Amino acid sequence: MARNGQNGQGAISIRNVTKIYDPEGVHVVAMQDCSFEIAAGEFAVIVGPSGCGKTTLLNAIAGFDNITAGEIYLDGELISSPQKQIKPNVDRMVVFQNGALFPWKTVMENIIYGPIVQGRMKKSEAIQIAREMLNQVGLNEIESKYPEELSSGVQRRVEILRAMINEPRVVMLDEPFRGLDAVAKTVMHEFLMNIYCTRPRTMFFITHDLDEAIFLGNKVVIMTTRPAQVKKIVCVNMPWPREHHILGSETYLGLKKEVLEAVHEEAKKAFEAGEREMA
Amino acid sequence: MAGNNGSGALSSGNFGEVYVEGVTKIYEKEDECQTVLQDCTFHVQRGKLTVLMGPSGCGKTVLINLIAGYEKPTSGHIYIDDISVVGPGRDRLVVFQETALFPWMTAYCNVVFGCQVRKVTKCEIKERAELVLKKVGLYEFRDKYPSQLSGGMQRRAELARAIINDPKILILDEPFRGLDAMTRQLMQEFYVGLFEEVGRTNLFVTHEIDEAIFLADRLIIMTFQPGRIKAEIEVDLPRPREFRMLASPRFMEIREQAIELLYEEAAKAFAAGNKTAYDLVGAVVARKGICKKQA
Amino acid sequence: MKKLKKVFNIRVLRGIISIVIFVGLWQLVVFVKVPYLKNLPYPKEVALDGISAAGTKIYWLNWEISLIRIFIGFIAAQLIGIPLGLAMGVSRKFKDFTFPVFEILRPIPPIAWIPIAILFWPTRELSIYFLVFIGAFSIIVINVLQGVSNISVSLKWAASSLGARPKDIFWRIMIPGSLPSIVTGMTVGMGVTWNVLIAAEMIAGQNGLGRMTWEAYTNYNIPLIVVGMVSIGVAGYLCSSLIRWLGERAMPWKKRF
Amino acid sequence: MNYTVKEERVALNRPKLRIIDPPVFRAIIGILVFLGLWYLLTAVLKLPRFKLLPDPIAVIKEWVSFKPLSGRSLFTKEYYLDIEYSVARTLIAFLLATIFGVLLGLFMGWNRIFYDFTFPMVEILRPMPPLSWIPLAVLIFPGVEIAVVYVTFIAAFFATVMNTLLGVFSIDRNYFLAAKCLGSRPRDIFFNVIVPGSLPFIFTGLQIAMGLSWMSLVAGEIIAGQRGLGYAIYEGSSLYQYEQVISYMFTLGILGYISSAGIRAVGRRLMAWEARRRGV
Repeated sequence: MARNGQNGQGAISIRNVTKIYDPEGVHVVAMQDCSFEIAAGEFAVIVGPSGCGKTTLLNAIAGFDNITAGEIYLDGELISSPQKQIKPNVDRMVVFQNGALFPWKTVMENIIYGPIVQGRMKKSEAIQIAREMLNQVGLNEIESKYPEELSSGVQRRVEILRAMINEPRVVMLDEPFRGLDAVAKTVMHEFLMNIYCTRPRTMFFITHDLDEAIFLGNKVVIMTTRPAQVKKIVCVNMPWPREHHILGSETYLGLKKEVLEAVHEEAKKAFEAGEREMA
Repeated sequence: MAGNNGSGALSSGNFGEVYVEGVTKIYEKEDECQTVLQDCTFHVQRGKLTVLMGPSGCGKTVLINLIAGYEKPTSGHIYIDDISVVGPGRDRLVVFQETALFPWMTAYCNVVFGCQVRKVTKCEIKERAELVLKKVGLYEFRDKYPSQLSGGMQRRAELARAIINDPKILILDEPFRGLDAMTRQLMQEFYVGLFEEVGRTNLFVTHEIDEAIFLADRLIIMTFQPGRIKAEIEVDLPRPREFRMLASPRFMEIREQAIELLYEEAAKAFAAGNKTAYDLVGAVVARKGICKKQA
Repeated sequence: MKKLKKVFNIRVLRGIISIVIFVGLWQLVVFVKVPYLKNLPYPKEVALDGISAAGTKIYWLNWEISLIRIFIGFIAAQLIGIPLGLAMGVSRKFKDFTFPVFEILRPIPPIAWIPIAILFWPTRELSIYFLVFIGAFSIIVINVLQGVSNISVSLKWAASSLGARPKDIFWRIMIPGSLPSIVTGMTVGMGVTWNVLIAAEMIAGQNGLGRMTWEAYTNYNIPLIVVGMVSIGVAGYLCSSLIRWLGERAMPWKKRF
Repeated sequence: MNYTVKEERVALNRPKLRIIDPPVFRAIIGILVFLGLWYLLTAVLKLPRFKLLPDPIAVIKEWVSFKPLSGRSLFTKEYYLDIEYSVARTLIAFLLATIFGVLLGLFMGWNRIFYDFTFPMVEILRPMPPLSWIPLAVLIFPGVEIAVVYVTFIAAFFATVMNTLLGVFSIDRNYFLAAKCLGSRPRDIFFNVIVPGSLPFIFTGLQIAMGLSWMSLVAGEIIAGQRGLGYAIYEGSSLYQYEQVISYMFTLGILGYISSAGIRAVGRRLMAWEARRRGV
């Protein structure tokens, strides 16, 4: 059911990745021998206990940080290994956990920043495209506002647009909807689904919210607690675009039960390990 | 997660109930009046866990401050049992958003603060504090400062600080906000276990729909600007609650019902040109689609 | 071996190189006679003068005198400033009455008080204490005031619903809650205080580190001027470190693990 | 009950119409009490030591007199000449300190290696109080004018550098990562992230720097100056013109206040996003 992205690009292959943090001699194994595949244009959702190394994996793919062992490939090209690390670039776009819209730039300036520094578009051209995108999602009146004047839900949507305008091969979102309330969250899901259907890209989506994971994903990857490995991969075979009434369906509840059991077990382990560590 | 010894000593079993009757709260700011709460009436039943839910900024916290006695309603009355609320008191303890642990006191000192200022004898304090700290699983961490505790531990310390005083009513204002979803789930289970054991009157405020349904005996849904009571839902999930219920059909049914109510409000706010309406643009669209399907 | 590697990592090395470069530049600047800067003494001269000065009793006496002045003026400022700031923070009315007067006097640079201080106080020593006091006073008041008003209202509410009386709230919430800003105020105040003391000693003093530097100037003894400056720098640094150390001890909750 | 509750009630029951707001009223009372006390102590009670000080009325008389005893009042050319000298010195020193301090701070924050090399030097020179430079500055530089400006500069410089550096370090790491993701070169990051991101701290630093430069200026003028407000204060005191001394002290206070208000205003203009957040 995976929809193919632009030219079928954006397949990620994670092979035996290990990451060890070693600041001042404290040996922390964040990930050990972690492998899985994300097909081109697939919506992959990564869930797992906090501090399990999901963000570590994201950093490695994005090129912010290196890995201790293993390889990561993007469309067959090696992008990360202990020997080689391809720098962050526009083909892998990240939407950050706490939001990283530049507060000193207006919404419009934020969105057109990418194409302009890359020298890919003229300013007027970029503005026109950005306007179209804003219009399409019903946010046309906010282009001259500063991010901090907007509610966090709108900030998030602008940030996703800022990423999409660069036409990346992979979009990585690190718990983008954390802290939003139920209604705002459903709006965000609707928005993201709209974006994904009109501009299909490979999605790498980290979350803690299981409803969100199953509702949005083609593939839910459940990670174990530290050191992170793949515990289970659950495929969600429900047609796109999805609507909220599927939340009550038999298939959905079955999937949720499956994911819930697996995640809860890991969360408990992580919690107990954390408690032991503090003592 | 915590020891299960001596639950009887945790409480004298003297619990209260809250009546909120026609409460309105208006803030005046430089010739501008803002109605935060309008004619709120509801009842927090004795020995039940009542959850107050509404979108962020709907005046839930103000309502809590009124019940706790930190602020006065512009009109209307609040009664605890039969006594009108005039100021803060030890019969209603509040666990605050984020955390209101005193950062300069250790976990132990925080927990015993209330007893100390009331001049309870030293050995009684010690005995009770040990019991409560063990109960919440913080006995080994009693000499740590709040900044040295993890988020989950801070919340438990705060719970301990409240229950050691055996309040008639325990009020929790989004106590698990800011925790990540996994820890949050575990804290909810811990908290609900604590409630089921003692059966104290609890008023729990949250904007998280899953949290609300998972915990509640009774769910009160508030509207947005001005805050009003929109609906009350009886949550008939069996007790003791456990996490598997999150995937039960009944849970999803109540969830759908609650979201329906919230959407209705969102659409109204959007139609009224509300400030935060941008968040709701999609909500209305999404709703229309779903209604079509159901019809 | 590993430990040694940790201490002498690249960044420490750069720091050492940086200081070597600094001394080298200084040497070079004097050696090639850069305009103006050619009047500087060579680093070696300064070092030698410093060593010989450190052998004299009078040098250490100057240290003692300056330190005593700093401590008297500074402590007086804290003793008066902290309660004043607390009172302003706790009582809205008191703040309304006093703050405007304070705001009128605050922008006057402390050193501009010199003539008035000399006129008013019967001895030179007292007027120097007074100037040091002025230097630290307004900063501590402002910081305490800020500290008190930054205490989260939910802490006060939490305390009051746990049964605390106003007295308990003052002693157990307001005081520890404003401690971080008190320490900040003291650290900043200490910097200003040394500045003021040096000026006061140069203008009105008969001894002390500032005066020592000034006399070196009147005798055209440039190496000794630099020795004086370095001594003042070290003294100021020691005082600030002392306050930071005290602050850490007084606020164990700020330390993480 | 406790006072937090009472305060709340006071705020709520405030009647709407009032000629003077109570805080303003109290402020006026406070200032009047201060002046009254000053007058009482110096002119009426004539307490020992206090009687040496001029009373407020004498000060104001001297300040607005057409023929002042000291030759310096609101209506004399001398007064404005003094102001002009002091303001010019402060302004030059402050601008130089801003240019060099901000640039140095930004580069130190931008480039790790540059930081490692320069920071120790800054740390060696920084603890020396600016005023301790006076003798050296007077001897090294030709003419007192440069020496006074230099001392004023030093005071402002380190405060600016340190705050700028703090500002760069305060920028959330995510902004750098996001900028890299969007395809920025280091130069783009410098202009689009580092500069705007550290502006709030830079302006805090400039405010502090302004206060310090006025202080150093006065000391510099007293010790080494010819002309200027500080010099006039010292001269006034040696001629026993204490009324003039006090009027000059207040003049300095007013100038200090105006200059920091000016910096705040510029800051607000440059940081529109901050102001909008506060809802101004």
